[in-house]
Amino acid sequence: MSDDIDKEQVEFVSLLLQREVSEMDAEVCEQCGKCTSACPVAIYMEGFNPRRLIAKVALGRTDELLESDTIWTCTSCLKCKERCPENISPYDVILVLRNLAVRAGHPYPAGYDETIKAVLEYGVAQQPRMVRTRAHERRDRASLGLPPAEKPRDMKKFNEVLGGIVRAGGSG
Amino acid sequence: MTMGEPIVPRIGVFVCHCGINIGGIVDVPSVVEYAEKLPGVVYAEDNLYSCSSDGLNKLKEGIKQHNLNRVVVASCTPRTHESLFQDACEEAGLNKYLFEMANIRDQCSWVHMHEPEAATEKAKGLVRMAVAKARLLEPQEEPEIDINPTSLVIGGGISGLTSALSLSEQGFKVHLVEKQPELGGMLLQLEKLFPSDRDSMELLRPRIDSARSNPNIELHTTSKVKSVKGFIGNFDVEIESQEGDVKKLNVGTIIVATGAENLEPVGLYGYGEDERVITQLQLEKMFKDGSLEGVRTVVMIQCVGSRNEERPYCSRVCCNEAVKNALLLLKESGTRREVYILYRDLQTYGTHYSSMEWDAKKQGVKLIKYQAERPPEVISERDAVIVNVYSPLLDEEMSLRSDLVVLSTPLIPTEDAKELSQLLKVPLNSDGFFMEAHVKLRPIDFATDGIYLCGTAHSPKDVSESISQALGVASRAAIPMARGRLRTAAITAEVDESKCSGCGTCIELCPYNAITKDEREIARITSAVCKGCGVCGASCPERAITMHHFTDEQLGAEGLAALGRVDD
Amino acid sequence: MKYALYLGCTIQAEQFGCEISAREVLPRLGVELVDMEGTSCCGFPAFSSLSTIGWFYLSARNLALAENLGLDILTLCNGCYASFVETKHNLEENADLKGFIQEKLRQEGLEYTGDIRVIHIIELLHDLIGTEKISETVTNPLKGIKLAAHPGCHAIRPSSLGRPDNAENPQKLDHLITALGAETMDYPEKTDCCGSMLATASGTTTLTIAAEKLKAVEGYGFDGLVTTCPFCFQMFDGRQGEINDIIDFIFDTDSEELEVPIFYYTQLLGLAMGLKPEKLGLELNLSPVDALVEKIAGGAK
Amino acid sequence: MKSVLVIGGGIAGIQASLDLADRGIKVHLVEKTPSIGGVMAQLDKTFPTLDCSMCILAPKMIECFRHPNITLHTLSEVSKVTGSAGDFYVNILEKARYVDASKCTGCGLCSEKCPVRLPSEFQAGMGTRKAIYMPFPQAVPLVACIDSEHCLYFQKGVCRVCEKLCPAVAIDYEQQPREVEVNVSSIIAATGFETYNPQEIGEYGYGRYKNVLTALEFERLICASGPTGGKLERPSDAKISHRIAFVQCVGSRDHRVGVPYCSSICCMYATKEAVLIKEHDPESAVTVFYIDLKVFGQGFQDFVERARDDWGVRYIRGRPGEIREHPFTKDLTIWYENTDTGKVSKTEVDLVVLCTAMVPRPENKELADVLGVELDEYGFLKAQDPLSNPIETNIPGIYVCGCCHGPRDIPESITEASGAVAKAAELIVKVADGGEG
Repeated sequence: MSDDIDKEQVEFVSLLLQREVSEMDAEVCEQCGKCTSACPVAIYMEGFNPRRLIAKVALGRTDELLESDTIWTCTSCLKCKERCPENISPYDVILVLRNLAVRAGHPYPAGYDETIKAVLEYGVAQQPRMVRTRAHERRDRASLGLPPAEKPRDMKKFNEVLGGIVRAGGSG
Repeated sequence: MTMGEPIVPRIGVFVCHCGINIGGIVDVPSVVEYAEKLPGVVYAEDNLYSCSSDGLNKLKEGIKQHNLNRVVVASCTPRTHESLFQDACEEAGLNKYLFEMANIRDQCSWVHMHEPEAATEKAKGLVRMAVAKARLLEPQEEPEIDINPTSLVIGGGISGLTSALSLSEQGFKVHLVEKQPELGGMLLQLEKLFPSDRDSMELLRPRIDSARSNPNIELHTTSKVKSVKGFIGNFDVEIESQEGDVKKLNVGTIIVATGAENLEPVGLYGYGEDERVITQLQLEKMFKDGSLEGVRTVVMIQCVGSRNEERPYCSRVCCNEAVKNALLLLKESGTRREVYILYRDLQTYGTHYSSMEWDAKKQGVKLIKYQAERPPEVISERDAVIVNVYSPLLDEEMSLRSDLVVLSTPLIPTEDAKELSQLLKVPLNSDGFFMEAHVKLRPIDFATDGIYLCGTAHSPKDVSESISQALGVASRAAIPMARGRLRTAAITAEVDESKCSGCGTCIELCPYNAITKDEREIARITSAVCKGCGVCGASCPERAITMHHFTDEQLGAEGLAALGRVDD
Repeated sequence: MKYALYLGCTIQAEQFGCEISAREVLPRLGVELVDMEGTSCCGFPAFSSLSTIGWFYLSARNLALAENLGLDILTLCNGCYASFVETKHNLEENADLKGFIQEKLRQEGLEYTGDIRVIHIIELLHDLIGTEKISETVTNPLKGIKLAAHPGCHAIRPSSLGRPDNAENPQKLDHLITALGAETMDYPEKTDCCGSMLATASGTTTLTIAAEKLKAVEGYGFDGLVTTCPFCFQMFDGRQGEINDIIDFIFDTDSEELEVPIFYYTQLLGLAMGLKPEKLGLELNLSPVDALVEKIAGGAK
Repeated sequence: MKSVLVIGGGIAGIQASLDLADRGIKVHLVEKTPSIGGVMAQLDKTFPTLDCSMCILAPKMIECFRHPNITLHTLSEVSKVTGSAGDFYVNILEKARYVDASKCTGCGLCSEKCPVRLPSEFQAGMGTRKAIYMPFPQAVPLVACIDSEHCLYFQKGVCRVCEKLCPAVAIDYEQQPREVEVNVSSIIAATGFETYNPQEIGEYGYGRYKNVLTALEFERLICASGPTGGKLERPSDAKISHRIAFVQCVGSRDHRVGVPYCSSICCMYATKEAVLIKEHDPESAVTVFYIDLKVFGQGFQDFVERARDDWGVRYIRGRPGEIREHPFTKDLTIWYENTDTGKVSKTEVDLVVLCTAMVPRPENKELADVLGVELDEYGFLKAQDPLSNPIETNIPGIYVCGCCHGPRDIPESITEASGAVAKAAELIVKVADGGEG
């Protein structure tokens, strides 16, 4: 662990993830299929099946899931969390598994890294950009009379604090 | 045959719509019109529901107003409604055997749903036949018999004990017969009872003690029923003990509580070859002897030998038994244990078993569904028993290394069930368990009056359900015994002494052995035992036996009416 | 009615139509919008996937900034709204997590207590302002126009944490539409997702999900679709062209291109108030809105 | 000899009353609604034998009505209970029926002309009744009753059409409720259950989509004495339904809404209703969506196999995630995952039947207070010891049977009713020979 990672923060992050894993309640799942049948992604992507994911978590086979790319193709529509009769939330399980996958150094879609870098550097996921109108004219915040975009006052402090947390989480 | 001048028949015909069950297909008004013109019929009407209190009132008023001496109701099946209409006739002062039913629903409108005209013609035909028979009906008197307020309970398990105790508390004398030396039945083999892990002896001990000390209960252990003769209120029973001495008893009612046995799954999943493959009952024994150290991983397999071709029924208790034992395995051990249950459909029904399943899952019991067409495969290896199973829910072939494989086997009928059913002349169903009178509304009575049924002899069930059924029969059996007297049906056979040649054919064939020879070698029928099945009447070479209410003349008239001949 | 206005990355960086129309119409309904200084990304969906605590930190700091102004925080985006509500909930549930985040925020000179209400734009318009008040400001009712309401996933789910509208039968956006004189109708796909969060993982599936909804909306004879969330707007409006590029692949039949006008609710509210389209950023909508805007704005003359 | 009080006139209460009366013990049978019969009276057929429910129930109801040992109190409730086992004093509040039972012949003329039309409880809201009505043709007692909350005379002092029409001059608007006190040896509670209202499960659209029914509503639809005479005319456009789906575990096995337990009988009544549809129309497409088929009872497994193999009912393991209604055609689309194959698909049907949970009656709370009996965690009346003493309660001399203490089917309810009678008879004998007073 390189020195600029704060031990205490790493400790804290794993404690939190442990707690969330224990609160997954995957073991009480009745395998009824309500989550998968309401999931917009399961219809189009063969491999994505929230019910089977929960079945594997209940059997303790989480490492297998961390390596697979299925945990990254959830569209966060929360229908599974809303409708599960046992109050299990495949969505929250997926978020925790994503965090664990990142800590374990497994590959994940590049898009997330770009966003994290941008936020660390500019405080926002996207810098204000030029947009075009229907008539293909170019506009930006200024030309539209909008106030300049906001970002954290002390970017250096912000980067330092957020960077520490992210590194403790084992990514970035 | 009653003498005196022949009575002029004044028949009333009541045709039922049964909502649209009949009226929707058969043109009921035209049947009424047709019935009015039949010889002997003086009144006919139709109504929406004859079985409703309004319909019955119309029937009674009809009898009084038109002083009918015969009644025909054309409606549904006599099986459920004949006694209802007969009682109504009796209330209107008409002997209830001067009544005939024509089934124009099950045997007409329901089966000819798509040919209304033909159905209407057939309905008229059925009414014509009923009227033809009604013209020749004669009043019958129902014999009254005394009921001996003593009961025989066969089987000393939890069911037999519970019904015997309740009957004795209600003041009746009970003979409790048990073929084993001690009472308790299957519960003796169980350690803990679901859903609340109660110790089985805690349930049995008080019942056995009070049975032994109860003055009203006479125990006959290591004894079997040798023979049963007679009828409700007056059964002559012989009890034979192991040593061979025979006791004669007379009892008013009999309760079958002979329980069930557990299937030995020989040849299934390696049972019998590998001693690490056991049944749930053997697991119960291992809990009792505490011989489960070192057992880390246990795989249970459900529906072993049940819900298949040979035994198509679900044995109801094995899933809950498995879940209970799985919970005990996890709670009992100090070491981390893994328990898998391989199931097809988990039968954890009702409030108590659903929460037991929930606890088991919370404690970490792993449920794996398998499909009947791809059962698990058990392979014995030196230091583990491998169970391969295809899980459709994961679409994966799983391989489990286990220290113990526990097979959940069904409850099956006891081997002496067949013998007892012949002794008591009560039927067994296709699964080999005793068959009740009506699965829905008379679940604990037999069709034969005076004989009742409870516990796993009826079908697999758990302890609390057996206790409920045992208490149930304690009430059912108490009814005739509390009343002390009972009127039995008058549809019985009678021998014409002048014609009987004493050949004994009828005695041979009577399924209820209701016929004996008197000193003059003439056959004599005890009407209380006779069920009116008609076997003797049909088989008598001398035509010496007449069936009351189904005499040859009556059936002859009905037959001719069927062919369209209506003249007297 | 004074709120700290939190725009969030998507609106601030590219969804200017949303911001322009909100700034134009809300004051006309008596709402004072106070711009917040020093805001940052709310952390959804990147941080929630990769670093949960980073996500809570980012959301908490924006809440702290609003607390600093002594105001409740108004969000125009479903994603930000969900982030703030989830963060508040998690910090309330887990005391040592709250302590950890508060200590981090102090390093940035910010104080977070959690004593703040997170207001969603639908909640503001329907519950706090109310449809009667909105109808009073309508001078140019959208007569004869049938619009499909799309509240968006995080505006209605999960109900366990409390959301502005019902999860299975959301009606508030519909009431807001009818308050403008337009017609609306329940359609089965109303609670379906726009698929935008899938963009990072699978381009085609995200477009397929959006296409299915637009095709259904067009099929039911709606004149257009209304949403309040920039993510959904971006998918349906901004990427409708991309959807049409691969329309035959999505529906594997040669079906016509989709032409569904997409609006922010606040844009339509502006038109109904008689404001000019240019004042509502309507020229920025990439979906074919001209005919409809003409019809509505025409009515204003 | 003391009599016994039976609360609840469903099949359990009827069986208990007949067992008691047949052995010479006097019975007071208290029924809340205008007629005895309970939920069983609303059924078309029963599983697994497909007996016509009313045909096997009506004879027992009439036996209850005509039995000299049974006193029937309808439109009545137990208002107060004092005393103890062997010697209870019970106040029965008999609400006014506004029709003189001794005169009314059950001819039904009053209902024909009554201008007020209301949803019929007996028809589970699928059909209608009038303000003066008889719940169903085989009602026992077959006496009309006036629903004073909706009768125009009681509400606005107008109309009185029924009074003018009644040939038997049986209408009596001045009839007053009366309180009757009876002294009984023991009390048998047989108050039954209620079906769960699945409106809160928004994804299934009950209450919003016209063609989504509960199983009890469907039972009335397919019954020959139902509002459509048994024709499967779906509520939205009366079109005959050929594609019908059953959804199991609606409200049951649910820790989010409804109840966490399995209601035991839904897989069977779904199979029965599916077979009834196939009897009506062999070409129809019937699907049952389940998780664990509950086939534990006598003849159940065989019944399901016949439904699947002989009748062609389709069974799919998978709880549907969502039911959608097409805004114009009102046809329903069900999204489900066949969990045996992992494939997500949708199927379009004309009608969806939700097999809803069996839940305790809300009145159990009140009844428990009056009797002093405890309720279990779900709100059912609590048996003293569900394992070894499933029929007695925490109050000696008060017994429970049937669905008032948990989901069970008709044979189990009937068996427990007889069991309660055994206990009641034990108490009478014990008290008679000087046992504890």
